[in-house]
Amino acid sequence: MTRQRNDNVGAIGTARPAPELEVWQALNIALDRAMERDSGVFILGEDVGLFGGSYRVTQGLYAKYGEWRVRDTPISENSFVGMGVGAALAGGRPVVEIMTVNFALLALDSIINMAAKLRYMSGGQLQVPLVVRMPGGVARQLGAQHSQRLEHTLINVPGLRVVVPATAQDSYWQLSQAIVADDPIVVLEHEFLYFTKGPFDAAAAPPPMHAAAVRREGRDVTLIAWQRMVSECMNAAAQLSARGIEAEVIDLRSLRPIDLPLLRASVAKTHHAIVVEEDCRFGGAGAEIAATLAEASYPDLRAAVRRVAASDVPTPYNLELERASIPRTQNILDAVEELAGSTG
Amino acid sequence: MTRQRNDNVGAIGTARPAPELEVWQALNIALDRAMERDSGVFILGEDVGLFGGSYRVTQGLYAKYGEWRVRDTPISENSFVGMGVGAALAGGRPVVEIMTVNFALLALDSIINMAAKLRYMSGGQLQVPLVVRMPGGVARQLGAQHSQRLEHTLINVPGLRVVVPATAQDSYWQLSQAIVADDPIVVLEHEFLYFTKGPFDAAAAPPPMHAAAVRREGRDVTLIAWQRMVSECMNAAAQLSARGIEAEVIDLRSLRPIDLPLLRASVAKTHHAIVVEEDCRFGGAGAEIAATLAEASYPDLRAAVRRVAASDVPTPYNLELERASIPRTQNILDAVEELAGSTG
Amino acid sequence: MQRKLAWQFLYDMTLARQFEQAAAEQYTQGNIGGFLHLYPGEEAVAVASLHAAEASDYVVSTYREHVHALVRGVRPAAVMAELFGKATGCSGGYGGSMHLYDAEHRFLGGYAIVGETFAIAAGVGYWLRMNDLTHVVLCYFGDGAVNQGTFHESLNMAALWKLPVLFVCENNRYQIGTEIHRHSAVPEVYRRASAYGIDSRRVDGMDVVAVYEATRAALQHVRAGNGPYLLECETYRYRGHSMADSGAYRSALELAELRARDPLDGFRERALAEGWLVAADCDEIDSEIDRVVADAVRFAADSPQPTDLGASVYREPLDLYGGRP
Amino acid sequence: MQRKLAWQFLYDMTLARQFEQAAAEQYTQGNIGGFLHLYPGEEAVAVASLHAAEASDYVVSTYREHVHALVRGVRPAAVMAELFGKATGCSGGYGGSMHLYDAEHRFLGGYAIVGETFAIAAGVGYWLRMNDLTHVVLCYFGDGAVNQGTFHESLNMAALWKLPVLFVCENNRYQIGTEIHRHSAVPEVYRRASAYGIDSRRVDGMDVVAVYEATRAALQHVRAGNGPYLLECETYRYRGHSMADSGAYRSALELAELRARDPLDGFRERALAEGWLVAADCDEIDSEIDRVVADAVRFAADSPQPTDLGASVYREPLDLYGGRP
Ligand SMILES: Cc1ncc(C[n+]2csc(CCOP(=O)(O)OP(=O)(O)O)c2C)c(N)n1
Ligand SMILES: Cc1ncc(C[n+]2csc(CCOP(=O)(O)OP(=O)(O)O)c2C)c(N)n1
Ligand SMILES: [Mg+2]
Ligand SMILES: [Mg+2]
Repeated sequence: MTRQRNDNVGAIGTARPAPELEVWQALNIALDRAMERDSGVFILGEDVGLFGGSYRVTQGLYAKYGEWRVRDTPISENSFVGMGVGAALAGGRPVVEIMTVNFALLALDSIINMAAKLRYMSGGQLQVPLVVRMPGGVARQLGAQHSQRLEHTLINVPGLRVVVPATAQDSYWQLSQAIVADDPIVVLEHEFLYFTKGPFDAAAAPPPMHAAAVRREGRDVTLIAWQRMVSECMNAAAQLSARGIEAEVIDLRSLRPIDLPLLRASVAKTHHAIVVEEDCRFGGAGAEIAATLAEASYPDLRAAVRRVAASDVPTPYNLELERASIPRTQNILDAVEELAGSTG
Repeated sequence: MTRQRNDNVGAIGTARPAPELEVWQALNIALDRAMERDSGVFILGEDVGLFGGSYRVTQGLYAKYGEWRVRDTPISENSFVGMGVGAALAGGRPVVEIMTVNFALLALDSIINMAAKLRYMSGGQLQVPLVVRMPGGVARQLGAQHSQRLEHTLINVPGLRVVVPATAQDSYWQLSQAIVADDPIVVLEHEFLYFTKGPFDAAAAPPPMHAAAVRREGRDVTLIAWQRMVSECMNAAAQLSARGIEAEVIDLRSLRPIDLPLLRASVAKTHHAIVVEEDCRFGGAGAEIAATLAEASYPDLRAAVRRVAASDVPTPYNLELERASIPRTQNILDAVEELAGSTG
Repeated sequence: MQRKLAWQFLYDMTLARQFEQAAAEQYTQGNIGGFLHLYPGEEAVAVASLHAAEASDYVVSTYREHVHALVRGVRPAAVMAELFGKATGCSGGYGGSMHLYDAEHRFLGGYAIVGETFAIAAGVGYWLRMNDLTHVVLCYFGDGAVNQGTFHESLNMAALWKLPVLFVCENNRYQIGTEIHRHSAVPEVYRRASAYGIDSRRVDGMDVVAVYEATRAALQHVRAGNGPYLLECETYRYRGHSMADSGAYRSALELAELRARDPLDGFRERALAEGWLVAADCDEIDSEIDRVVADAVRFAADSPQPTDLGASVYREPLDLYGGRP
Repeated sequence: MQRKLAWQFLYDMTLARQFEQAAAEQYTQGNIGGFLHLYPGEEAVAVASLHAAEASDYVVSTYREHVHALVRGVRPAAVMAELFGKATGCSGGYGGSMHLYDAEHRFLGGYAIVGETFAIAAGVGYWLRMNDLTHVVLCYFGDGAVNQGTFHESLNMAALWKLPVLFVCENNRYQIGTEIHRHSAVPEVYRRASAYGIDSRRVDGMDVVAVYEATRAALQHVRAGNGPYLLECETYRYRGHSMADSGAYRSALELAELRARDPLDGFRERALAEGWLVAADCDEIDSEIDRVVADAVRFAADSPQPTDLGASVYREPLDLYGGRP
């Protein structure tokens, strides 16, 4: 992600030179500022305190804010997320860290059946200003039980919002926005991106939390991605450019809601779209994006919306197979080529 | 569903008159026969035994097979599904009933991280011939926590198969097939369909477990649905016929895998497709079907694949709002009309 | 016992009994839909324990929670209207019988997935303790709920951090059709608290006075900063699990035995015998309740339906395809 | 003690120690990827308890399971090859360190989500009991796993139906960086079994003889049809939680104190002192293990990669868009 241009159309003004930060640092700053600003903000999670967080995101906060506001929990995912719901009902602003998305399978009742539904079920009386942060994605050789992506499950849930920051700047912005928002919001982080660097300006005005960003402009094909796949698309775009094909790369930034206007505008220009996702193809979040775009932009499209996605297998431990299981730049290039072939 | 024609193309031969059975009875017979045939088949679940099952599906089996083969469990969903996985590893053929799909949110780790992945993670050494049966869908005024549909979550899981029988005959066939299969299979039943009647012939040769069925032939538009939405489509088709539009209605019967060849063949004829689903639109299983079909049948399509789905809200308790939240015949008619409008 | 408290006990238990009776009738007439779980037989538990609590304490309950809401002060009309799914219901008609809420009365529901209440209560307790507030959370649950993983997880955390939660078990012996000795290896629920070092005791849940005293002592323990407490109330539901269940798995003998210990009848007799109340009080209460319940039904029947399907899914309306805000 | 058993204890503990040391080195060299959780310090638990069991018993373990696999009889070469992700690994290179399996040795894994082992073990136990088989399931888990809901749910069911499961807690005091008194309200794990009426005891997990004897007694209890048993072994891991963790949250004092009670050194001394073994035995074992471990590493390094990405997702290859079979 380091090399990626940060030319979000309109929303992000980064004219002045900005320092570089790693994603985990940006998240850490977002938490620190939110906790400084609002004494109702507190953190719950496994090893978030004394240990400083498995991916360093909560580093230093235990020393600064003490054990009540940075609480190390037992391995009790469903209940400590449920506690976040309870505390939010009572007026708190809990930020719950699930160590990785893989363990969220144990906590889905609290997220889906409680956090997301309580406002509605109570006729609007109650609110659940809860943030659930968790890293997911295919990291490196963590095996099938630790390489889960859960986007498809979470985006279907009325009452939830789901954001997927890819850069340090977006991580800071979107986590900060999520904490002050009054809805339950899942911030999906990516294990592979925590230690990637990017420009960072704490003072810059954020775009809307759910707006997508054009990371690269192009006229021939729209590549739609999020998180780790954005840099794969940027790489593909660079290679395509050498062949005279200009790809527009869109970083979705949010999976519920999605920024369809931006996607449509792009497709109106390029007439071709490919959704690139790290999750397994069958039933992945990309299906929603592809299906919606194919319907909404039907007259503008000169070919079917394609999907480049992971193989429909549990993630293998073996490194070569693992690499082969998720999309890489070459798969995107192939898809663009096929697309070019199919439209002549 | 009672009035629906049972004209599955090819697969189902119902020339001789068949008795009518309710869906729960067909499931009950499937269980009974499987247990008679194979002493390794046993049932775990809440109130499946003495009580006879919340929807009567296991009625009589406790008396016939005893407590070890029809086991009433405590309210411990994640663990009793996990026990099913363990027993399957040891050679058993457990059929686990989760009282309703809503409680499956508590058991997803066992289903997704264990049942589905163990064969692969063990390099093919282990197998998990587990069946998880559970009813879902919007029944009647059960409120947001009890009206869950979980298809989108389950169909994304490599290693799982997911079937969605709508009729008594399919319920018998598919549950029977699932029990003898060596993969973990989720049989999604529908709370609203248990007490609907349909033709039943225990001796008839079943179609492949994952084959879709054409419930009504037509030349103008393909309506793709499963479970409760099949009858809505049949109703819509009848009304459309009166207006000179002949809709083909396809009952998917399976959500992982899906019978794309049948869908493509239909669209090659009708050039128009609408996916009708009971789940919320955003990120529902219908997105996969729409996206895949739009891509695979692009040259045959004369309009975008549309989706008719539930509103993106938690299911409200109020009856009128509840009705308004899920697709009805009129919504399908409207979609066909719009489709006709968009293609002229 | 003070006359006032005795009056309240009898009033609330009578209200509970009559309200549920009316709800059953309205269900049969088709005015109430979905699942309906009623409370007859268990009245002493909610009535006594909630009277022992303060108005500023929080309450978290299950799907069998009409009576908890009523005793907590939610208007019978608002509860009945909710069962009818009407806009005037305490959840605006969006929740229904299993999802009653009243923020003003700190009545936080209304949870239909067994075991959810534990974590919610622990979370509210965490918030209270983190802010040094002196309120307590009362958390109701059934004997069947004890075997859900969240019981274990939440009680451990509540004990670890000394959270101000009073766990109240409504042990009515059954998890739908499964009797307690068939679902719990240790059927004395209060004994299971020892795995977390939580103090606990068992009380006769058919005796409103006993439950009241036990709850007061338990609340004192919790309010003194000793952490959570578990109070097991042995009780019974006269009806089936819900309107869909006849309860045929129980013997007539068992039912008769428990009915003979009816909390309402028992308390009325005792209150008269002890002179806490006089016969005229009972009559007054009966006729007052008749009126209140009839009014509630009328109010519910006459109320409008909610009309906005998308209302309050989010704080502000959210266009899922709009990319904003 | 018989010479043979003493020899096996020392052999297996030495193998365990050396194998893990080699794994750490190979990890550092980049030949092993992912998470790697090692066992040094805890050897006595797996070695003693598995030697007390029968070959026909089942074993279910966690992600810290290399040693359980080795003691169970899985070839060191096959385990090391699995860590390397090779086709010759005991899971074909698909599982990795956290997912070792060997159906032949009834070694059922290898579970990386904390708490999964309880239900798997109970399920195998259910199958055994349903079929009147006399085998037992040994279920390993850490102190941190005790707070997962599945512990509670599964132990209740195991007790309720008297399933033949021996629950073996490897209490190494830490859940990653969280010490036991900060994650468990009752830090004596064995005491938590009483909530299910399960017999239990605590044993010094640094003493291989003590663990062996305790396990034999426990297995006898289980095999006699008394239902499950919980054996808590107090042990310690010398290293951090995984290769990514330095373990800096622990004091040097604590570490030194535990190292002074090293299970391997302690047993070697005792075996020599008691005359169970002679010095030559120890030398023979050491050099034999050196060879075995070196061979394992060489085998792993020389083995081929697996090549089939889609292999064995299903019993038969399944085309997700084919609608068959
Ligand atoms: C997680 C979950 N599993 C199953 C159910 C279905 N169910 C509803 S109530 C109930 C029994 C609960 O028994 P108990 O906790 O004793 O409460 P009671 O109904 O007796 O008051 C069950 C199994 C549910 N709602 N949630
Ligand atoms: C459900 C779940 N939550 C969190 C984790 C991350 N995690 C891996 S090991 C571990 C600590 C487990 O501690 P313990 O059970 O004591 O076992 P030990 O590692 O000490 O052997 C945690 C939190 C996980 N794998 N699964
Ligand atoms: Mg009960
Ligand atoms: Mg530990």
